[in-house]
Order: sequence, then structure tokens, then C-alpha cells
Amino acid sequence: MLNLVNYLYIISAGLFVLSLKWLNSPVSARRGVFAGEIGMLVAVTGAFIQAYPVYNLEWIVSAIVIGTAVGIPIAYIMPMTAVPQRTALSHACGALAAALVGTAELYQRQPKAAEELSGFVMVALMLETLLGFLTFTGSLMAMGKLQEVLPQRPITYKNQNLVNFFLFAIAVVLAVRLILVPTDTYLFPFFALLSLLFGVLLIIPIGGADMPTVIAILNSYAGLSACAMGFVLGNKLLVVAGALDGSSGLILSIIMCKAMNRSFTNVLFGAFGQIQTSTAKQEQRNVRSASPEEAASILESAGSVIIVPGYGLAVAQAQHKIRELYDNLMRRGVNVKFAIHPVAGRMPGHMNVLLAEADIPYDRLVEMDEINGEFPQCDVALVIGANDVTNPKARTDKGSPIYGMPILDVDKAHTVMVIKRSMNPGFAGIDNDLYYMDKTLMLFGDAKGFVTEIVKELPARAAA
Amino acid sequence: MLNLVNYLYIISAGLFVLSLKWLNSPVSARRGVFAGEIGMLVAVTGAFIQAYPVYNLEWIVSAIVIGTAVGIPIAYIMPMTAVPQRTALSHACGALAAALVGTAELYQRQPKAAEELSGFVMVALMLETLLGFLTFTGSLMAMGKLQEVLPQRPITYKNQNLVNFFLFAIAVVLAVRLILVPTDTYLFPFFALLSLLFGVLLIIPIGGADMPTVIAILNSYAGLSACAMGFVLGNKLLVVAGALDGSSGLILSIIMCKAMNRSFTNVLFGAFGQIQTSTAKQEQRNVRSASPEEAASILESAGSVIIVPGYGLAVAQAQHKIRELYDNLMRRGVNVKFAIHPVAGRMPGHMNVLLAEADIPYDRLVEMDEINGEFPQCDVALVIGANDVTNPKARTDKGSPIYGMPILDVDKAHTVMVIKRSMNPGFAGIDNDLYYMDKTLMLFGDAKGFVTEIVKELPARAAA
Amino acid sequence: MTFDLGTGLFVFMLATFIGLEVIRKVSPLLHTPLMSLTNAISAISVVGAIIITGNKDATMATKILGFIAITAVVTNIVSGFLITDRMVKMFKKRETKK
Amino acid sequence: MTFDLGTGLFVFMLATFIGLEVIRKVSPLLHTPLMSLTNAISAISVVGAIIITGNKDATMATKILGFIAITAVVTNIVSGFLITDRMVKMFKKRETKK
Ligand SMILES: NC(=O)c1ccc[n+]([C@@H]2O[C@H](COP(=O)([O-])OP(=O)(O)OC[C@H]3O[C@@H](n4cnc5c(N)ncnc54)[C@H](OP(=O)(O)O)[C@@H]3O)[C@@H](O)[C@H]2O)c1
Ligand SMILES: NC(=O)c1ccc[n+]([C@@H]2O[C@H](COP(=O)([O-])OP(=O)(O)OC[C@H]3O[C@@H](n4cnc5c(N)ncnc54)[C@H](OP(=O)(O)O)[C@@H]3O)[C@@H](O)[C@H]2O)c1
Repeated sequence: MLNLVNYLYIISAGLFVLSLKWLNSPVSARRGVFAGEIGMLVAVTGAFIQAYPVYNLEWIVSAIVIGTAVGIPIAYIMPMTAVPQRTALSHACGALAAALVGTAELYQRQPKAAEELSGFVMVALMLETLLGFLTFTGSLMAMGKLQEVLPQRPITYKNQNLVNFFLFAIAVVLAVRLILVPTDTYLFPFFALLSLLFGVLLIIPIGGADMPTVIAILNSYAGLSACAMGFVLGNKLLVVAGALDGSSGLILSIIMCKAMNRSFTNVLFGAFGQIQTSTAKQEQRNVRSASPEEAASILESAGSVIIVPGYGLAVAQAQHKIRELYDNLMRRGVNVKFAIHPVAGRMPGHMNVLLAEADIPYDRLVEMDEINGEFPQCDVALVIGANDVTNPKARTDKGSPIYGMPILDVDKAHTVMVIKRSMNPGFAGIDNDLYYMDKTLMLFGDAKGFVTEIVKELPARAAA
Repeated sequence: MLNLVNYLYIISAGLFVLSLKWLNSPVSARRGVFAGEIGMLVAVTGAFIQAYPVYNLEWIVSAIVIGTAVGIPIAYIMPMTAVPQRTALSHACGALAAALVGTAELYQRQPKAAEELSGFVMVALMLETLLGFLTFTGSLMAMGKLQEVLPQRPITYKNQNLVNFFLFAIAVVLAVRLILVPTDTYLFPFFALLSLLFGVLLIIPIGGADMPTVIAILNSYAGLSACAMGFVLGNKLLVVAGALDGSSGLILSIIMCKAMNRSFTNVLFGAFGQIQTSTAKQEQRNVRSASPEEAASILESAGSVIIVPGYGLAVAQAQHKIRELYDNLMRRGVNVKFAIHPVAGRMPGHMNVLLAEADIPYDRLVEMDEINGEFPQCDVALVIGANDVTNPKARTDKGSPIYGMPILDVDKAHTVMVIKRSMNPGFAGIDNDLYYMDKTLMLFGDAKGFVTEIVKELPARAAA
Repeated sequence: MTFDLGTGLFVFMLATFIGLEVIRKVSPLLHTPLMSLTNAISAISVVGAIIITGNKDATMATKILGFIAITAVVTNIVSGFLITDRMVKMFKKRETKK
Repeated sequence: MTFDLGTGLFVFMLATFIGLEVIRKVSPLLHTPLMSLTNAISAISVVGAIIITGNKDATMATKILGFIAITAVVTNIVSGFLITDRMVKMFKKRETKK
């Protein structure tokens, strides 16, 4: 029986690896998801066989039923624009589960504490619960910020890092005491509370727009928590799946940090985005604005158009309207491409998912390094709700918070049009010189509304 | 103590992985080799600690001293052209060791056979010895064929596969009996003998030029044998290193088979190369031949030259002379490149190593897919000891044994010159239409000798 | 069904290597699906949750904690895989059309 | 220092995955060094050979077999690594010169 379980776990671990492997290209990606699903099914089957004869089946089954009943609508109702929030919520669920299982293990094993809760098992248990609880509240905070329920702005106060460090030291002391004397369970609630508090404290000084990076790091933590659970339970499958997850989170956060030209520590402790308040004092400079009608006429007479989508596209949910614009222009023989910056939006790959949702062929989505050479030959660059990723300051202004971040060379296009609601800055909180260039036209308005109007103008003209 | 050993083994396994990872580019390759060496050192240290207190130290130490004393000269004296043979010999050594350890384990553990030699341990032991002995003789045979001590030609006889299958069946019966009754040691010598015999029988029907593929497969077997030893000894490091080795051999042999457009089974059971005998009856066709002087004058007036090296280069050890030719032509402003076919020579990467030995910069070695587009613009293609990899029949003649193998498009160059000793065919034993084209000049002679003479002509002309 | 620390570390090291190798090759196009897929996979703690809840000696506290854990994690699994599939399908469709 | 079949298979599977991933990325330029490097690594059976020869209960037969095994495998290790380094060094030199 045990052998069968072991084989099932091996198969499951292999399927998880294949799942991630197949996700490397859109062609095999669905197969990848499928492999992951089967892997999970095999793992659950293995768990039931391992727990055989399963007691409290009514508890388990009803929990599974409820979880499924909640999960399905979340997956189908959730709009694509809310993917970052959903991911954060999901992390919170996973991490909570790990923490609770760890807690239950600790109390459950008390009678046999002497043999079963010593040495590395106890270390793993403490890590599991620490990471689990911390990721739980941290992910909820991140979700709140992304959903704009909580203030986006980083909240800082004096000696913040010192306070955090002090609390952390207390948690470590408690953990060490528990590791040495696992029967001192009265200490555990304090440890758990500190861990929960910690998740909150770690996130509040981080700006809302850094949440995607934070989520990736929390993903890593959730994985490591599952890993630690594997050490507690002596389950290799948990170790493998957790490690896969941990490395995935790590790599994604590194990619994001690189694309923003910032360091890990800067994201975690930099209180980035604070400067947003200081933008009021900018001197008044002239910009040219234009109407939807004018924009439409410029677009239809262009030979090639590069659309640069950004976070505003996600906010306005303008992807389907943009699809109409794309169809319309392509029909007129205009060559339309999309320039995808690696950190446009609020998640890695955010723009790709949104545009794919609107059925825009993925070979039209061109990555930064590839498309940057095309801007000088392009008639119109149409920026829709993007800001920081087009800011030429990143190339020149050493004092700028985004200095060194690779950007899209939008300023090299013959004509630039920018759809946004105001002259307000983007996430980095800085002014964008792009808007003051002679060849730039500002199209003020909500992305969805403005694009709708442009599209309305276009067929009218076609008929004319 | 055991824990320390375990950590050492983990470190060692990690170093082996890094070692292979760093081998992916010439820049980090030396670091890779270094990581492998340290990994092996750590592993040996671990083994000594695990075996502590080590008995029979005099046996072990003297074996290590002898092994080192033999190994160092082999590494330094061995010419690069003999790399395939050395690899084969090395496989033989590694496999023999695995087989002998397995044998020793079997007898050593007899007193405790009931507990220690049951179930999967015995299965692993049988696999270890089978693969070990088979790889030992197989590698020796391969080495003999490569060194041309043994006949290159495949040796076949009636019902060969049937005889092999029958012997294999006996071996399996013996193995099963031993697995069920591990104390029946009197059967083991027969099993070992059959395994040894098997290695010989599997190789004799395979032609000499297929030996590289065979070596890669034997590499795989040697790895699996080490893996099986890991299962016998309960040693995870052996399992990891063996599996790395096994997958490497597998991938290399797949790459080679693909580059030759042949299947695995065709290599192993196809008795390829037999047809060599039938070449005498070819009709007499006209070829144009030229002297070193003529060749030199054509080369020096060329703007671009692509040199196509092949197995003959390795045989003649002409790489250093070719380097001189290369230097000379480059000094005259002729653009010289090398076209590397994936299976030119007798090992994957064979030509790269030889030319690198002669200090030819590796950015001048261009792979097939990249250089094929350049032949039509190239003034002279100079083929040196290559044959099959340039044969246009592979594109057109469905009946040809090399049909479908991707080739270098030498026939598209403006002028083709071929250095070889005679009109004899290459490994595949078929005629090469390239030699009968109007624009082809045959330069008959040993590769090294002929290139030397060309080089001698060149400076004379420069002076004139 | 337990293991020593050494085995655990061995498995951890190997799995991390695989993770780093494999993830690095995922196309940026699919980074969002990747995030939600690994998110679903991290819900593997369902295995631990089921084992501890299904234990004969499970106290009431364990049962309640286990119940919450399973509910949370199954939500995570179901929504995670379904939404990943939904996303990936969007990319898939384009392939045939192209 | 033993393990169950399950652990062994787990480790084997993971290591094979890593091997396949990593080896596939090795440049064809380096296939010959790759072959001789993995060849040297496969000499890891030296660990088994040392352990069995250094055993207290080793019979004369074991000692002789172990002696031959260690000699063979150490030859393999030493020549394997040295020759790989020799080959790889040749490629290395070019890098700086280029
Ligand atoms: N993608 C990631 O993984 C990731 C991770 C961490 C951080 N970030 C950061 O996020 C930023 C992303 O750059 P980005 O250029 O995409 O966005 P951005 O710089 O934040 O700018 C978004 C712009 O969209 C406009 N906007 C908002 N709602 C809109 C609506 N409904 N209609 C039209 N316009 C609207 C805003 O201007 P108005 O208010 O004037 O309309 C704003 O200037 C970068 O600074 C990046 O470092 C991204
Ligand atoms: N590289 C691998 O990994 C690998 C693996 C398995 C099989 N193979 C097979 O090996 C073959 C390799 O093709 P190839 O074009 O390199 O070699 P080839 O087709 O075997 O031809 C080599 C040619 O070199 C000439 N030659 C031999 N000694 C010479 C000397 N001293 N001086 C000048 N010329 C000499 C021979 O002609 P003369 O006798 O007239 O001089 C012969 O025609 C392919 O068929 C391939 O499938 C390669």
C-alpha cells in the first residue's frame, strides 16, 4: 500500500515538472495545465490511500465540496483584469492551509512530542507556520492594495525597519524555544500572531504598484512553506512541488526587478512610490491635445501603427475596444503591432493576457527588445494608458527613480499619441517628457471611452 | 557522521549538475570541468568517511596511486585524434568497476543474504552487473574497431538476432533465479559470462563508423549501471550521477541518429556499412584532378573560402597544417570559414575539438544550418577528407543509405576542391556525385601532405 | 512514510534545480499563466491537510483546522487550474487561426 | 545509509529530468568534451568500490575485485577530467584572443 502511494507521488511529481515544462510555449501550454491537473488528482488520490482508512470523511468531503463550489465561480466570473488580485487571494488560501496544517500537526503530535517533534522536524514546522501565516496576511494586504481597498501609497513611519527587526527577533526567540521544547505549546499562539502581524508589517511600506513583485515573492514563500510541510510529514512530493513553486516565484521576481532596474531590497524596503505626492509642484509646460476625430484621421492615413498598452488599459478594461480598432485599421491596410514592455501593467505578462483575451493574435504582440528597432520607421505610436514604460527620462536622468530601466523607444516614432485621463504621473510618480514633445498629441479621456470614439469615427470616414 | 556524509554527497551531486550546466558554452566550460573535479573529490572524501574506519587501506591507496599513475599519461599523451578510442576505453574501465563491485557485493553479502539481498536490491544488483559486464566488453570492442585493430566492417551471420535473443533469454532466466534465490551463487559466473559475451555479440554486427553512436549508448548504460549500484548500496549520489550520465548518453545518441537521419534500431541492428564491398562495380566516370600548385593559385585568388573538414582530417592529423593554410589565406585577405557538419568525423563535435586544438578561433567554425546559405556566394569550397556529409545523393536518391541525412551544400559553391587519397567511398560506402561535377577538382593525396604542399606554394607566390 | 533530513535536502536540491531550469525557459508571453499555475501547484499542501484530518486520533481542533485548510486549498486548486486553463486557451486559439 | 525503492525512484526521476534539460542545452561545439566529462562522472562508482573494499568483513576475493575496480575507475576519473580540461582549455584560449 505504502509502495503504491509512493509511486503515485512520483508520478504526480513528474507531472508537475512536465506541467511547468510544457508551459514554455503557447502551443503546448494547455497540455501543461492538463498535466498539472492530473498531477494534482493523482496526488489527492495518493493522500487518500495513504490516510486509509480515512476517518472524518464527512469533514474532508464537505470541505472539498465547498472548496470546489467556491473555486469554480471564482475562476469563471473573475474578469481577466482582476488576475493579480485573484492570484494574491489564492496565495492567501494556500498559505493559510499550510499554516493551519502545521498548527494542527504541532498539537496533534504533542502526546508523542518526544520522538516525533524533535530536531529538524520541529525546525521545519516552525518555518512552515511562520511562512504560512506571514504569506497569508501579506497576500491579503497585497490583494487589498491591488483591489484599491487599501491605500496604494506606502505607509512608512520612523524606525520602521527597527520595529520590524525587533518583532522578528522575538519571533525567532519563540521559535527557538519551541524547537528545543516542543511541549511549550502555550508559546505557539504568540508565535502565530507575530507571524500574522509580520505579513502585514512587511507589506504596508511597499507601494501598490510593487505588489506584483511582492506577489511573486510571496509565491516563493508559499512554495517554501509547502516544502517545509514535506519535511514535517516526510513527504517527498510536497518537497518537490514546493521547491518548484519556490523557484518559480524567485525567478519571476528577479525578472521583474531586472525589468524595472531595481534591486530586491529596494522593492522590499525602498518604500517606492512615495514620491507620487511631490508631483504637484511641476512647472506648467505646454502640451498639444487632440480630439477623437483628429486621432482617427491620423491613424487611418498612417502606414504603420504601434500600439503601446499599459496599466491604464487594464484599469479601463479597454482591450475589446482596442481589438475593434485593430481590426478596423488592419482592414484598411494599416500595419498594426503591439509593443509589450515586460513590466507594463501590474503583473509580468499582464498585457499579453488582456490582449489575448480580446482575441488579438499573439504574433502581433512584440516584445520590447524586438520592437524597439521599429519605432523610428513607424508612422504613429499610440500609447494607451502606459506611462513609465515610455518615459525617456529612464535613459538620461540619473536622478530619476526609473533611471536605467529599459523603456520602449516611443519618442522615436514620427507621431506620438497618448491616451490618458490627465497629466497625472504613473506608478513611479514622475513627469513624462514624452508628453511635451512637438510631435506628441495628448488624447485626454478614459482609454475605453476614447478608443470607442476613435472607432466610431473610422467607419464613418470609410463610408465617406 | 552519517549526516556529514550525506551533506557531502548532496554537495557533490549539486556540483555534478552545475558541472554539466556550465559546459553549455565555451566561456564557462572550464568552470564546469572544475566543478566536476571538486564534486568527485567531495564524493571520494564522503566515501572514506562513510567507510570509516577504513580497512584494507593499503589496497585502496595503492589502487588509487596506480590508477592516477596510469591516468595522467593517458590524458596528456593521447593525441586529440584518439579521443573516441580513449572515451571507449574509459567506458570500459568505469563499467568494469561497476560490474566488479556488484560481483563483490553479491558474494560479500551472502552471509546476510536473507535480509540484505531481497527484492529490489537483487534486481538492481543483476542490472548493475549485466550492464557493467556488457558495457565492458562492448566498449573494448568499440575501441578496437575505432583503433582499427578489429575489422571495421560489420560481421553478420544467419539468424544473428535469433541467437542473440536466445542467449539473452538464458541470461534473463539466470537473473530471475538469482533474484528469487540469491544464495544460488554458483549461477552467477554463467550470468557474468553471458553478459560479457553479450557485449561482444551486440557490437560485432555494427560497422566501425557507427561506433560513436554506440559509444554514446554505452555511456548511457554505464550511467545506468552506476545508478543501479546506487540502489544496491542505498546511495543517492550514485543514483544522481548515474542518471545524469544516462540521460547525457541518451541525448547524444539521439542527436547523432537525427543528424544521420537513421533510427536507433537501424544503428543497433542495421549492420550499416556492409555495402562498402559493392563499390567496385561502379561505372568509370571522368573526374578532373589538379596539382597543389593549381590549388594554391585558385585559393589565393578567391575572395571567400569555406573549408569542409571530415573524417580524413582526423585520420591524417592535418589540423595544424590546415591552421597554417588558414593563417596564410587570412593574411592575404581571403575570408576563410569552416563548415562543421554535426556528424563529420567519428564523434559529435569531433571536428570542433581538432580544429580548436590547432588554435583556430571557434567563431570561425560555423554549424551546418548557418553556413549552408553561404555556399552559393562562396568562391571555393575546399573539402578535406570529408565525403558522406557532402554527398548530394542524400537529397535526391531515395535508395541511398544516407537518403534524408542533412548535408552541407558544397555543390553550390562556384568551385569545389576535394582532398582525399583515392576515389574510395567514405563510411556509408557509396559513390559521391560531387566528384564528377564540372566545377570540381580532385586533389588526390593524404590530407596532411597535400595541405603542406599547398602552403608551400603560397608564400613562394607571395614573394613573386 | 518519513524520511531523514538528508533525503529531504537531496530531493529539495534536485527539484530546485529543475524549477530554475524549466521556469527560466517559460516565454514572457505566458508569465501570468505561469504565476497562476504555480499558485495552483503550491496547493499541494492539500495532501498534508487530508492526511492530518483523516487521522484516527484527530481531535476536534484538528478537524476544524483541517476543514478550513482543505476548503481554502481546494478553492485554490480549482480556481487556480481553471483560470490558468482559461488564460492559456486564449493563447491557444490564436495558434490555429494564424 | 540505505533507502527504500520509492526514494531511489524519486531521486532517479528528478536527476533524469535535470540531465535531459541541462544536456540538451550544451552547445554542439562542446559535444566531445561533454562525452568525456560525463564519462568521468560515471566513474562515481568509485564511491561504491571504496566502501566495499574498506569493509571490515572484506574477503580476499572482495579485496582483489575492489582493487581492480578502484584502479580501473581512478584511471577513468583522472584521465577523464584531465583530458576534458585539456580540450576545453583549447576552446577557452580563443575567447580572450577573439
Ligand atoms: N508589470 C509588472 O509586473 C510590474 C510589477 C511591478 C511594478 N510595475 C510598475 O508598473 C508600471 C507600469 O508602467 P505602465 O506604463 O504600464 O503604467 P503606469 O506608468 O503606472 O501608467 C499608467 C497610466 O495609465 C493612465 N490611466 C490609468 N487609468 C486609465 C484609464 N482608465 N484610461 C486611460 N488611462 C488611464 C494613468 O494616467 P492618468 O491617471 O492620467 O489616466 C497612468 O499614467 C511601471 O512603473 C512598472 O515598474 C509593474
Ligand atoms: N561524427 C559522428 O558522430 C558520427 C557518428 C556515427 C557515424 N558517423 C558517420 O561518419 C561519416 C562522417 O562523414 P565524413 O564526411 O566526415 O567522413 P567519410 O564519409 O567517412 O569520408 C571520409 C573520407 O576521408 C578520406 N580520407 C581518409 N583518410 C584520409 C587521409 N589520410 N587524407 C585524406 N583523406 C582521407 C576518405 O577517402 P580516401 O580513402 O579516398 O582518402 C573518405 O572518403 C558519416 O557518414 C557519418 O554518418 C559519424
